[in-house]
Amino acid sequence: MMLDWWHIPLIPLLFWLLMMRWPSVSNWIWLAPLPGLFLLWHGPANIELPMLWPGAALGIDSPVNHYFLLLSIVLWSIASLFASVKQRNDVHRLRFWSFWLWSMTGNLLLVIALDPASFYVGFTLMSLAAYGLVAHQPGPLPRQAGRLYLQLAVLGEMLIYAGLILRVHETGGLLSFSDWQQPIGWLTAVCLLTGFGLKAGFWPLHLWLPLAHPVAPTAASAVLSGAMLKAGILGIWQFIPADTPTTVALGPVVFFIGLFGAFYAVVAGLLQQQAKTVLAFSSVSQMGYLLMIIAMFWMTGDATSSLIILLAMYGLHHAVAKAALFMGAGLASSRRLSPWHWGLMTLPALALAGLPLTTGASVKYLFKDAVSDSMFALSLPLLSIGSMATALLLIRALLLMKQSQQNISKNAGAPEAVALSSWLVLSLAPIVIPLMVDEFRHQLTQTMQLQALTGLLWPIILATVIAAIVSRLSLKTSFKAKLFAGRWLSLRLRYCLIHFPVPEWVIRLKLDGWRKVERSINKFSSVGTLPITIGLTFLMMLSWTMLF
Amino acid sequence: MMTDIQTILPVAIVLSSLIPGLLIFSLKESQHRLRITLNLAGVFSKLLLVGWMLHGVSQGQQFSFSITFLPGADLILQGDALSLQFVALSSVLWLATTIYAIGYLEGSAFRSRFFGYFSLCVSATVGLALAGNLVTFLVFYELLTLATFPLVVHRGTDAAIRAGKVYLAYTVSGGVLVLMGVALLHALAGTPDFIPGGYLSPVVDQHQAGLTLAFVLMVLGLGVKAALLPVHGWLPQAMVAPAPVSALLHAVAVVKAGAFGIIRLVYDVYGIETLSILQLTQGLMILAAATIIYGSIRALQQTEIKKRLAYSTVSQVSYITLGVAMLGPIAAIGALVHLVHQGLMKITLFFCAGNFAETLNIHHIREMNGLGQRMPLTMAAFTVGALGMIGVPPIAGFISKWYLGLGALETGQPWILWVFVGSGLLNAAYFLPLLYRGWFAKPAVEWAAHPQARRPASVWNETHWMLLWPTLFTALLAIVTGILAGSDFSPLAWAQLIVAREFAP
Amino acid sequence: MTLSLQLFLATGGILWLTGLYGLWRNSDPIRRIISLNIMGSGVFLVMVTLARRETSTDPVLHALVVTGLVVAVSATAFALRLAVASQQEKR
Amino acid sequence: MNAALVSMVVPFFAAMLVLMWRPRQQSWLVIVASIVSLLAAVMALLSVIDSGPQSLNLGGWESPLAIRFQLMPVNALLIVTTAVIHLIVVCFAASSHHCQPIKQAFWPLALLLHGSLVALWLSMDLFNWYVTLELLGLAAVALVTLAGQKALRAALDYLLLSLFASLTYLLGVVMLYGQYGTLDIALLATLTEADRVTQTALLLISAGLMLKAALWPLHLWLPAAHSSAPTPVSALLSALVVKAPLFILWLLWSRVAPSELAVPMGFWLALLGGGALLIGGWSACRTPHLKTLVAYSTVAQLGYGLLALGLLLHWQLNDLQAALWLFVVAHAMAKTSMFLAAGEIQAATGKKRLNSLRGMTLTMPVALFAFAVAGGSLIGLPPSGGFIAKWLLIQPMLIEPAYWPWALLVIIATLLSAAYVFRVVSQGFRQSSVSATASEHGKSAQWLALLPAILVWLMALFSEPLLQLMDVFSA
Repeated sequence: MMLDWWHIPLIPLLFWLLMMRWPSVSNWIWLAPLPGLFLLWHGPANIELPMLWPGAALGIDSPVNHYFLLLSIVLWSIASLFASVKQRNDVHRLRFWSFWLWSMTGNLLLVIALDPASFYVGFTLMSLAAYGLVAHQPGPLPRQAGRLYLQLAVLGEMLIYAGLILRVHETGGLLSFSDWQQPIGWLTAVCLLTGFGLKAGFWPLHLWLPLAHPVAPTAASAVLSGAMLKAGILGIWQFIPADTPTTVALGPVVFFIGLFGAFYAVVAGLLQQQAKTVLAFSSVSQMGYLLMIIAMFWMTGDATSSLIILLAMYGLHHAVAKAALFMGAGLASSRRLSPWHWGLMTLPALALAGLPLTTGASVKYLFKDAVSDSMFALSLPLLSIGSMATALLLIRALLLMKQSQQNISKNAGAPEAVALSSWLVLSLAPIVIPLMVDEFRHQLTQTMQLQALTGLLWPIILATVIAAIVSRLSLKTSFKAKLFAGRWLSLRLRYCLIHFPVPEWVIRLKLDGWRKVERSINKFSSVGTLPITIGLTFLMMLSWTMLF
Repeated sequence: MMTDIQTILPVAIVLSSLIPGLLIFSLKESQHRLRITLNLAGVFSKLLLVGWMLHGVSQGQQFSFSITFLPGADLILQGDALSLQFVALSSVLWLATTIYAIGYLEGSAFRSRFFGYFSLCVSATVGLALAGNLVTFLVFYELLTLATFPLVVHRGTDAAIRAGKVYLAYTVSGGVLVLMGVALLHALAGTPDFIPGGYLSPVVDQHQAGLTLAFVLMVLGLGVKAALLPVHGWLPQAMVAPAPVSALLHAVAVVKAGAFGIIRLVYDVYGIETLSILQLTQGLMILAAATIIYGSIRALQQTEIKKRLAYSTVSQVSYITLGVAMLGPIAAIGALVHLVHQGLMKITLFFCAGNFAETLNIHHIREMNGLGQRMPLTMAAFTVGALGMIGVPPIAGFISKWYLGLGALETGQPWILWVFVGSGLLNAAYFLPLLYRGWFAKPAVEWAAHPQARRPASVWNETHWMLLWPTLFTALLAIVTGILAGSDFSPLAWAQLIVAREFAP
Repeated sequence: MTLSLQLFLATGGILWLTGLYGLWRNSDPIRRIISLNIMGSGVFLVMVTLARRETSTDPVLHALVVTGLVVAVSATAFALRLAVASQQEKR
Repeated sequence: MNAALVSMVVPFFAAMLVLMWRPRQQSWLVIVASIVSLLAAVMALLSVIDSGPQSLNLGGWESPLAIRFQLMPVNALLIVTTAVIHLIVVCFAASSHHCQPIKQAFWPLALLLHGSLVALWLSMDLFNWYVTLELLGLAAVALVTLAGQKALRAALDYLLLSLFASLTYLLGVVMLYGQYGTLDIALLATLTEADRVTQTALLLISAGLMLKAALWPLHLWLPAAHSSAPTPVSALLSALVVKAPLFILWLLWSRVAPSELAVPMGFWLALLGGGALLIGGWSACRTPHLKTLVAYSTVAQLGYGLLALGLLLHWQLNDLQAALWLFVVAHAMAKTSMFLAAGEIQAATGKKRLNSLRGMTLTMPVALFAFAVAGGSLIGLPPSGGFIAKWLLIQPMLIEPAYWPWALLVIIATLLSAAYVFRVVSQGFRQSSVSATASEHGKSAQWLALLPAILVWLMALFSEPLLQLMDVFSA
């Protein structure tokens, strides 16, 4: 049997069906995304599926979706393995795995989609099913987080729907990403950017992210942050064409949104008390960088540009590092970790901060190149400060994780082997990947030069120093409530919708007053039938004689 | 030989439900085996005949039957692509509903009466779909009112009778308006057969006022059944009817009759050309758009499952009207395909609501907590229906929304796109909480502790199989028609065929 | 038409109107029946008068009057019987 | 023509026979006589279709003096309708055990009624109509009194008003005779002029006829009389007797009256018809009693007839007479069915009130169904006879924008009739507190009640020949 593109989304569904019959299949779900690796390797031709919705076509046509597919497969597979341990004793594990698999299906489908409709199908499936992951755990916090997530996801869906329809109309009904290079309208672009942005979670569309990540099961946080946020970025990249009047004009605005978001999220994150929330804010910050890349790409629009590679690399880098951190945070909050575990934990964190020899260093280097080539060269110093900020934020996260160890009972034991090994794989990935992927390898040699090394290292060192000083002062803040304005907004929205005043038209005949009159008329006419009738006859004749 | 069949087939399709219906009336309550046999015989023979006709029409054959009736207006039954879209929908859903109803009403009183009227109702619907001119349409339109009334008041409680009266007040008034409209059109232009492109363009200059009035009358009259804004009030009230009736009313028979009438009126009586001269559709569009939003908001405020579904119908059926009023081919595809898709999704939802009510006596939304554990399959079907209504791909509703949205842009009415967006948001707002309750919320009582609701041994026994299977069947259809929309046998393909014929130059 | 004939006609009309008034004002069944008979007499008087209009008496009208009388008598008889019965019921 | 005469004479003869001979199997004799009369009527209708209108001068006298009978498509149709309804009512009376106590007196009176109706349809002569109207009135009142003590008051009112109406009519006839010297319709039609005397005479005649036909606002006697009468009698009265004056009114105004008088009069008649539709319908919606409701519905439905007649005169549109007579025939059928069903239900429950209908779909399904089906025709739901008539009525209204207000009247009237019909039907679907079961008793009577209702819906299938019949006439 030859594997083909259309098998990729079907295999998780098959697993789902099997699991419904034999629940123990859930231990093997980590296998479900793996056939995709074979396809990546093998690279069969893209296919069209006219039987399906309008324009359906699947395949891979650029490095971006190539690497995004890779990262999705890796993350989903490892996270599944991790979750298969963590959810083993969950009462609702069937529900969890169902949503998990649906989400996975959607994610894989959207990455290999070559047409907007298929992308939208996958995207929606993923977004909505992910709700089941966010709101999986019982209690009011997951419920609230889930509600906000869902409200924004649906809003995003609808904006994407509008943008999609507008775009299809603009392109004269063409239904393939490769045909979508015509100019885009302002409205379309804004719809799509906002719609996907709500999923990608960059500032200011990140509202749901810091709420959702802490309450979701660890594995879910990992895929949410690692794979699903990237889907939003991929959407923006696929749907909005570069180098058109609109995008060139939008570029600077978007760039500065990304830039501001990258810093804002750090500040907000530093004020948090929970490791996973801090990590979530770190994701928000990182999404800002991805947005900057896209903005730069919009303004050049060069199909062979290194920005495409950068985007792919940055996605891959952030995905594995952040997933590793989330899993680590999950482990830290439930099991006792030994020092070498902590050592392993710092690796992805440092990678995110741009440690040499890791993916982080490579992408940072690439990024600096790209910025210095563009009109934003002035903001170059900011990037190093950004690196420092990231480092600071991750140190905070690690400290909070460490803190959470105190609440764990002595007999909690060491992490389970399977969970640990899956985490291990991801944690080491930032070092391993540069050796395996050509684009990284190329950068690796450059980053090892002295100037580059110091440029990469000083932010990390400075951050450590600052952290050491500040950790003496305890940061108790009342910012928390304000930062979670999202929760308040979502509740308010719900209230407004339910109490929206809408009139209901009901016609009611009020006959009570009339009834009395009616009764007397009836009585009068039944008693006086004869006189009335005769009188009327006479009157009628008389009046007719007059009238004619 | 072939010509004979082409004459008889339309009549046979109507009779295949009418005759069993009449026979069922004469049965005693105790003869339930015979009754079921008759019912199923009717269902399957209808499906067979419809399949035959579908094949014939796709080959370009003409099916027509007529007898003289009024001066200048014969009774005509004919099968064209548009009528078959509706006929096929009603026949397939009749199958599901019949089985469902047999399970639902098992052991209750008045079953002969119920199934008799049920079959009559389907006959009227099919007749209405096959009607070849306005007068024939009117005949079946009124018969439909008559046949559905006993179903609405079936339970005979005070609430049911009240609802029945409200239903009648609306539908009979609507019927009178339609009658007046038809009579007015007859007076102005006679009553020829429906033809693509309409037949009124020759008289449009002479009778501007008359044609305008007739259009307003007809739309208001048809709007009653299609639950357009000022005249939608009967629909939420009619919820007291048994679940299969609500399902049939909302998905196939009544509301669709109204929507189908509007489609016929716009495409085959007035024609796009005439309507754009008269400039009548702008008002209809605004009305439909207002209904979509209004229905959604009202749905949000309901606390009973069936009421919420009812208002959702108010909103969703207007998608069809809106698509028709846009007067563009792509929008028309959207409208026609939504006729089917909304039917599949809404019938699923009503079946589910019926299952909840029948199995666990759950009527209120707040009682739905944790239903997913006790009735996972029904809840899954409910989820499919609800998501489809929101327009979530790849369920059928998305396909309709896709074409409707594109149609709105194509006809230069971009504001309508925002109506769909708003409606989608509201749909989500009123459906998703139900899904949350079903799948995530903690049940008020542990199902295991509930005497009547104890979880059965197998998932497949969560409720009576006759209630479960039709639900799953329609839910599956809703998914399949969405996923395989591009295939040759999908409602979408058929809608494209109709539009190709209607909009042919 | 001579003056006396017109007088007769007028008398017939007045009788008819008198009967009408009686029927309108009286509530006793017997009185109502009598009023009806007065009305009838008025009509018959008009008929008989009209028959005298031409030089030769019009036999048709006479025939009609006779028929009318028969009808009137039988109707009156029936009415009286009914009136009595309904009076009995009241008691 | 001879067939029509047979149809008239047979009931008279049978009435005599029943009175004199008092055979044991009276009901069979009556039924056989009715069947014979019906067959003769059908033959008469066929002969009219074949060879056109026919007339007969009784006793061989020549035109001005003769009593002339004429057979036209319209009255042939009415004769057939009369015979059909009479046959059904008679069969109902024979099979319903509730009619047992009244049968002795019912048979001869019903036959008399039948005979005099046919005579009236056939007559073309003002005085002959007077005589037949009197006969009809007396027979009708006598039939009402069969209900016993409770109906006497209503019967007396009916009788006195009927006599008063006859005298008013007679005065008008005499004035016409005084003016033109003839009583024959065809001759009068050639002579009449629009002078004061003619006008007064016509108004007197119309007033009398309207009273007898219970046309609004002179309808007050009807609900009391029709609802208190025994069931088969109510059916006969509502279905047939009130139509007779309408027939005369139509011939008088459309043939005899000069158009200067007819056009304005038509407007007033149409207005009165509208009043009947609205107020009769309203009263039917409000009354708490079943049979009274049906009686008020007659008042309302006669409004359609009057409306059609009025507009026919006002617009001088001969097409409308098809509407008029189809209304009459459809209403006759439907009303028979309604009264028989209502009467049977009332007799079974022993209560007059509407709410005694609870649970009737289980206990007396056929009767309720008959009521509903007949009601459908009254409302004008397609494809029933009532619908066709209404369709023909509204067609001319819709052609001219100036006529559209009349259509509004029809809309309201339709809604009112739907309201009162479904008021009854929905009661039947109400759950009964008493757990009753279907009674086999009186099944045949219920089916007989359904028969005319089905006939009126079948009329729609034969609308083409019916309309042709009307066209033949107007040509």
